[in-house]
Amino acid sequence: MITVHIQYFAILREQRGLARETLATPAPTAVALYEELRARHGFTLPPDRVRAAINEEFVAWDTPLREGQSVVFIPPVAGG
Amino acid sequence: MITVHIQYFAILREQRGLARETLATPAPTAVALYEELRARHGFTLPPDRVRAAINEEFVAWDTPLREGQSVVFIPPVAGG
Amino acid sequence: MFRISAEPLDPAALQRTLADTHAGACVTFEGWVRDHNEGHPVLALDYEAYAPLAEKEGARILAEARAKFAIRGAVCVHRVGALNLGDLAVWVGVTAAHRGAAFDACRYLIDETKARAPIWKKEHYADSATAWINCATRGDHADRVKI
Amino acid sequence: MFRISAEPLDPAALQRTLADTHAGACVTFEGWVRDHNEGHPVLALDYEAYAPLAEKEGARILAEARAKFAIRGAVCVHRVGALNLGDLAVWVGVTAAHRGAAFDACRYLIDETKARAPIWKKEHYADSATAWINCATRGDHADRVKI
Repeated sequence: MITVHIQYFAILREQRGLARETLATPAPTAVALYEELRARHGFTLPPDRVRAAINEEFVAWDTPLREGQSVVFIPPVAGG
Repeated sequence: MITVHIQYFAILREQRGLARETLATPAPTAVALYEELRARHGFTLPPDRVRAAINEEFVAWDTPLREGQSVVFIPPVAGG
Repeated sequence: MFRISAEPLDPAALQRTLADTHAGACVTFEGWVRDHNEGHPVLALDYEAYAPLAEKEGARILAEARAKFAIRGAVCVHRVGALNLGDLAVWVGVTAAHRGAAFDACRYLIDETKARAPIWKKEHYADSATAWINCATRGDHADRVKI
Repeated sequence: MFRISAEPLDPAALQRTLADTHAGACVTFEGWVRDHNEGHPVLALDYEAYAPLAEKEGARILAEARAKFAIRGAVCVHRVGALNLGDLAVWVGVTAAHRGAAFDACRYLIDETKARAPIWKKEHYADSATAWINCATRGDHADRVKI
């Protein structure tokens, strides 16, 4: 288990019901963490519509998570 | 002979040395008037680089001149 | 300069930062809160951003524009918070010696910012529904998730 | 609205005339007096216009832009008189529901205005020569007539 700091924005913030949390997770990668949270909180967006950022940089979904990192999941942006 | 009112702009105003004049001319068309004035005042621009306007509208070079019209010769515009 | 602002934007002050006698052209884009979107009456918007990453991505977009186009200066500021109809949501300004580069770069900056910066828009509709734009999933209405 | 102005232009006031909650985009173009042209240092400019015909041609250009692009509002004002470096020579503003039309129409308006409106520019150079732009004839230096 590692501990990570998560910030939620926009639709994910609303579906989670909070803006940030610190939690312990067995997830080895960013996508595994997203799937864990999605199952727990009922996020409507599948991973292929979301991007991950670690320590304020975009990363690939299969990027390994490390202790103490800041993780943000990026729902589709405003666009248009 | 007819009498027309001419306004000069930009390089033609400078080469003519005045901004407007009223004159009597035997010229039957706009282009004939331009050639008459060009010969008299040494305008450097040939007619194919200049346009004519009569009574505040662009006209073709071979447009006949009528008594009392306002004539303007349009050197190349600023462009760019 | 690319910035996320929680305060109202001041276009005149932003444009003054671009003053430059080597520049013959200044093109600006302003995004205004519009009273409709795809046929739905809109009453207000919320913009939200992940500011640190938005500003990093914005700096990359500015660097790309400088590499692609012969521009002199470029600024993009995006508002976050609760906005009303007619409010200024985003301001982009570009200067260049010649206008072609200024137009092309301004267009590039707003297109890439909208496509790539982590900034989200929630629309508030006349029927009191709301939607996060582009966050709909299968089965939702159009591309909206109504909450 | 297309206008020739002997007075300095007020961009903020011009843009306010375009306020419109149906519009999501406002693109503006400003032409500034630049300190060089094709390698020649420029100190100042004179702009001169045949105003009645410029305004008629401008109205035609605006009508063309409205026919070609889905725009809401459009304004073009061109300054005449003696201008110094950095001065605003021309202001174009266009609003539209969507930004593509606003960019395209703004570009169209300035391109057509520069190509077609009877407005002339005289440059004053550092060596005290002057030139009416585009009025050179065979044997003159480049496309300038130095007077």
